[in-house]
Amino acid sequence: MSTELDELYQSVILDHSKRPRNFGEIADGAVHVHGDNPSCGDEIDLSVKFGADGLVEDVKFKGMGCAISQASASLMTMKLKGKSEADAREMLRAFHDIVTVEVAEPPRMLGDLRLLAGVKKFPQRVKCAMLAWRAFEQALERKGDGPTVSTEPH
Amino acid sequence: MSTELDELYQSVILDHSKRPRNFGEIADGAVHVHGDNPSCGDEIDLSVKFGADGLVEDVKFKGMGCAISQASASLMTMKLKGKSEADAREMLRAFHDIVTVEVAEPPRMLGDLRLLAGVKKFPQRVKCAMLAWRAFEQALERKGDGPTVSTEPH
Amino acid sequence: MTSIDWAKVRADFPILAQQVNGKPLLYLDNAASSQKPRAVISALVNYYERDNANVHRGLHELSSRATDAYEGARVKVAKYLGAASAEEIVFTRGTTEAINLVAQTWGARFVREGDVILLTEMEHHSNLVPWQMLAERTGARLRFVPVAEDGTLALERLGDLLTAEVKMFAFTHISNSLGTINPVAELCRAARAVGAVTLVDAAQSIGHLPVDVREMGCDFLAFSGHKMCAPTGSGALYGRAELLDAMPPWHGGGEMIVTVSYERSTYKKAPARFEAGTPNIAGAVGLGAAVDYIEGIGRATIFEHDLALTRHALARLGELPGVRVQGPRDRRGGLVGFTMDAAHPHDLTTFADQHGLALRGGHHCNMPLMKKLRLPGTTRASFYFYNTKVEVDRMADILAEAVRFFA
Amino acid sequence: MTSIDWAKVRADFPILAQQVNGKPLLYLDNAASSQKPRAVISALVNYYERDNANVHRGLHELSSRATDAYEGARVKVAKYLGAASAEEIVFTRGTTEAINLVAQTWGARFVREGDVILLTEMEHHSNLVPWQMLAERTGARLRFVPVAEDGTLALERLGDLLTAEVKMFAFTHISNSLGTINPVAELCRAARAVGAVTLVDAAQSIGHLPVDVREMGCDFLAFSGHKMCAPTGSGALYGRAELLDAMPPWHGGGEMIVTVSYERSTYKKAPARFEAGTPNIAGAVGLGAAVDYIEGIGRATIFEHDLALTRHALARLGELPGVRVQGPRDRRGGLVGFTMDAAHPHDLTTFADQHGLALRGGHHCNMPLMKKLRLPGTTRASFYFYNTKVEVDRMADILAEAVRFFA
Ligand SMILES: Cc1ncc(COP(=O)(O)O)c(C=O)c1O
Ligand SMILES: Cc1ncc(COP(=O)(O)O)c(C=O)c1O
Repeated sequence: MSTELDELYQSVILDHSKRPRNFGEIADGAVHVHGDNPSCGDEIDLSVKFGADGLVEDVKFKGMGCAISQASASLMTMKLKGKSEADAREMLRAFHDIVTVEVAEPPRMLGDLRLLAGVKKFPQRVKCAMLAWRAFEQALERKGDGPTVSTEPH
Repeated sequence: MSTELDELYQSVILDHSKRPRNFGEIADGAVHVHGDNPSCGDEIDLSVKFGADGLVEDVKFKGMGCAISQASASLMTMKLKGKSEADAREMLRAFHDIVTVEVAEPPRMLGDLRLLAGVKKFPQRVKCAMLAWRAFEQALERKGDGPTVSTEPH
Repeated sequence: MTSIDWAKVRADFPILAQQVNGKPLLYLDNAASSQKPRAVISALVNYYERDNANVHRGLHELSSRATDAYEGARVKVAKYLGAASAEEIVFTRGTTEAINLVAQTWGARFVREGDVILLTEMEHHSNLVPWQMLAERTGARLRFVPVAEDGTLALERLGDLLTAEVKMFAFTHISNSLGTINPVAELCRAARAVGAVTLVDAAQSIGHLPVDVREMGCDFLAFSGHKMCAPTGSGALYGRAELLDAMPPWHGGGEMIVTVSYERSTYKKAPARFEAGTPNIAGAVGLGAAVDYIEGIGRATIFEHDLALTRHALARLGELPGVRVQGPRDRRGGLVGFTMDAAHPHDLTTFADQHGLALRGGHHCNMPLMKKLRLPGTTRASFYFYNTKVEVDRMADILAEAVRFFA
Repeated sequence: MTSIDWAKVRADFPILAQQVNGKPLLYLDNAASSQKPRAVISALVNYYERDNANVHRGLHELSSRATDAYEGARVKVAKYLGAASAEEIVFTRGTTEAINLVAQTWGARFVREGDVILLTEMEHHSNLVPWQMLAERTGARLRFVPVAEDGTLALERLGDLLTAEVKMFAFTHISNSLGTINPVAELCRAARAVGAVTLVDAAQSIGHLPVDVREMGCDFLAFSGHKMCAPTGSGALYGRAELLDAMPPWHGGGEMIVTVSYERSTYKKAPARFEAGTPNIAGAVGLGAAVDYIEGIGRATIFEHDLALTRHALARLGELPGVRVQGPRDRRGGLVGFTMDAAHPHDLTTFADQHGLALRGGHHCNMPLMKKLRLPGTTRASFYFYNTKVEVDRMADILAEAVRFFA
C-alpha cells in the first residue's frame, strides 16, 4: 500500500469527512460566505459569527465535496472558535504552509489540522484543503460589514 | 540546367509572354469575361466576338500575370479565331489534357499550344495555363446571352 | 470474429509502457483524450523533418508537399466521415471550436429572436454554452430534451419539443458521462421533418464506432482529433456543402479571401472561407495518419472490443458494495461513470492514481446534468482498443481496495 | 561579437539536409514559416510518448504532467514577451486567430458606430480583414497610415489620423513584404496620448529580434509559433490583464466556465476565459521548447545574424540588371522583396525551385499594398539564423542565371 495515501487519509480525517463537526448554519448575526472550486465542484457555505470583542464566537459550515475539503472544514471550525482575528490569520498562514511545503515542526496551535500535512504530496488537492480557509478569509474581509445573509458570487 | 525548365519556358512561350498577340479589347458586340487566380494575382479580361454563323469571329485579351498565363492566352487567341463552338470545346479539352497528363501524340490542331505541354511537370502552374481557357469557357456559356459589357465576378 | 492481434496494437503506443507511482500505467481516461500510436507521432516527425512549409501560398517543393499533405488529410477525413466531398470538411482545433464556428456563423445568418435551439440535457458544456451565447445575442430560446431515469433521452417528449420554431437541434452522439448512445439517425430524421438543422457532437463516437454523416443524415458534425489517436489541436467540422456556402465567413485573414482592398474584401468558398491564417498543418497531417491507423483496425472491430471491456467492467463493478453505475444498461459506448458511497470521486481518483490507474472524477463538463441527477460528480473509466480485459480486472481490484480503504 | 557556432546551429534542423530537385535545399521562405530544430520536434515526441493527457481536468499523474507542461509553456511565453504575468498570455492557433479574438471580443465591447480603427497601408490581410468585419458589424470606420515612397510609414500624417475618435491602432512590427521595421514604441506612445488601444502584429518579429511588450508599451500583441521554430497551430495573444478581464468571453465550452446551468453560465478570468475546449497542448509545449531554443541563441544575436545576411543580399541583388528591391534601405528585418523586369514572380519562383531554392512570389497577403505600389506581386527571400552567407551567394547566382534565362 502507498504510504502517501495512508498519510493523506488518516483515520481522523476520514472520520471528520464522514461525520463533520459544526455542520450547519448560524441563523442570526453571522457573516455568510459561499465558496467553491469550479473545476471539481466542491462547495462550501460558511457562516461565521464574530463576538463584540472581535473574537470568532461561532463557525459552522455546510458543503459537499471530497474527504479532504470536508475534513479540512470540519477541523477548521473546531480550531477557530474563540480565536482573535490575528490568531486566526496566523493559523491560516500556518495551515497553508503545511499543505504546500515541508515544515519541520508544524505549530502546535494547529492541533489535528496538522494531520492534513499529507496533502502537500498531492499538489492538485491543495485547493480542496484550502477551500474552507479561503471562505473564512473572505468572512474576515467582510467582518466590518456586519452580519450578511447574501452569499458571495464567485 | 534543368531540362524541365527549358521545356516549360521554350523560346516561343517567352516570346508570346513578352509580346502577346491579340492584346486589347473588342469594342463592340463582344462577350466580355474577367477571370483571375486569386492565390497568385493573375488576371485576364477576355473579349470574344461570335459571328452570325456561331463561329468565333474575334478574340482579344488584356491581362497581367506570369509568362505561362500570358503565353497561353496569346496562343489561345490565335488558335480560336474562326473556330466553331464544337471545335473550340474540343481544343479546350485537348489543351487541358496536354497540360495535366502525358499525351503520346498531342493533336495537331493545337499548333504551338503544344509547346505548353511542359506545364504538366509543374502541377502548381496548371491554373496559370488554364486561366485564359476558363475565361473562354465562360464566354461560351454566355454566348447565347448576346454581347455583354459587364465583367464576371469571381 | 476479428483477427486483430491486440497485444501488437497495444505495443504501437509508446506511452503505455511506463510506470506511474511505481505501478504499471493503467490508462482509463480515454474519453478525455486518447493516446497516440507511433504511426501518428512519426507522421509529425516526418512532416517536420522533411516537408514543413506554409501551405497554399508557395510555388516551391516543400510548400507543394505541405499543401498536398494537408489537403490529402482533408480527403481522408471526408472519406472517414462519409462526406460527399472534401470541401465539406473544415479543419478546427477540435469539437469546441467547430461548434462555436457553427453557432457564430450559421447562427448569425439563420437565427432570429423567438427561434428555438433544441439541445438535450446530456450535452457537454461545449455543446451548450455556445448556444447560450447565441441565444443571448439573438433572443432565441433554448429547449432541452430531458434525460430519463435510465440515462437515455426521453424520446416521447420529442414531439412536443421539436416544433416548427426549432431552427437547430444539436445533440451528442455518445454522452461523455452516461455513456448513452443516442439514436442519431432517428433524431436527424425528426429534425428534418420540421425543417430544423442538425448538429451531431461526435467527440465521443468519432474513433469508437462507424460514423457516417450521410447515414446519420446530419447537417453538421463536430469532432476532436485528440480523442481518436490524433494530435492535440486537430479536429474538424463537417458541414453539408449547401449550408457551409450559405454561411458568412468567420475569422478574417490570409487564405480565406479572394480579393482585398483597403475598404472591403470578398471571400472564398468553404472550406477555405473558414480557415483564416496558417492552419495547424502538422495537426491535420497527424489526423490523417490517425484515420489511416484506425481504419487499419476497423471501427466496427474497435466498437466490439470496447463494448466487451465495458460489459466486463459493468459486471465487475456490479460486485462492489456501494458502487452505482450511471447511464443505461444497453446501447452504451466504451465508458462507465459511477459513484462509490464510501468515497467522493476526487478521493477515489487520487487513490486510483496512487495505484497507476488513471480515472477521471468530477462533473465531466456536464454540470447541469450532474445537478439534475443530484450527483456531486462521478468517477469515470473510459476504454479504448489498447486496453485489455486484464486491465479491467486490475481496475476492479483497485476499486475493491478503495471500498475497503475508505469504508 | 557573439560566439555562436552557426554550423552547429544549422545541424539542429534535420529538414535542411536534403536535396530538392537534385540540388541542396536552400530554404529562404522563412517569413512564411520557419523550420523546426530537433529540440522542438523532440519536445513533441516526448510529450506524446510520456506525458499526454487532457489538461486541467484530471487528478492523475499524466494529466498533472500535461497541465504542468502546458502552463509551464505559458510562463515561458510570458517571460519571452516581458509580460507582467502568465495570465496575460492566451494561447491561440497563431497571429490570425489572436487578432480575430481581439476584433471580436474587445471590439464587441468597446467599438461603436463612428469610432475609428486605425491601421497602416502595410498590414497583412490578417490584420486588415478582421477589422473590416468589425467595422461592418459596428459601423466603425477604418483609417490607414500611408506607406511613403521609401517603404516606411508616413509618420508626419499620424497627427491628422490619430484623433480622439480612434479606439484601436493596430499595426505590424515588421512588414512581411517590405521588410520595414516600424517604430512600435513611438506608435504606442502616440496612441496612448489619444486614449487609443494598440495591437502589435508581431508575426514577423517574434523570433527575429527582442520583443518586449512593456518596452513597446502595447496593449495587445499577436504572434504565430510556426514562424519562430515552434509547431504549426501554436501561437498566442498577449493582452494587458486589465483589458483581457474587461472583454466578454469568445468561444463557449469546457474549461472557460465557472458554473453552468441549462439556462446560463458564468465565466473564468483570462486566460482560461478565452481558451474554450481542449487546447493544442503539444503545440504549446513545442512553443515553450522553441522559446528555450531561441533564447539559447539570443534574439539580439539572431537579429545581428539576419541583418548581416540581408545586407549581403541587398548588395548582391543590387548588382543584378532589372532587379529592384522594395522597402527601405535601413531599419529593415531579415527579408528582401524584389521585382525582376525579365520575370514575373511566379516564373522566377518556379525557376528558383528547380535549383533547390525556396522563394515566395506573389502578393504576400498584402494585396492592397501591391495595388498601391502598382506591382503584380514581388519575389521574397527571407532569412533565418540557420541560413548562411554562402547560401545568399548561391541565391544571387541563381537569380543572375534567371535574369539571363528570361531575358
Ligand atoms: C505580418 C504578418 N501578419 C500576420 C500573419 C499571419 O500569420 P498566421 O498565418 O500564422 O496566422 C503573417 C504571416 O503570414 C504575417 O507575416
Ligand atoms: C461529448 C463531448 N463534446 C465535446 C467535447 C469537447 O471536446 P474538445 O475539448 O476536444 O473541444 C468533449 C470532450 O471533452 C465531449 O466529450
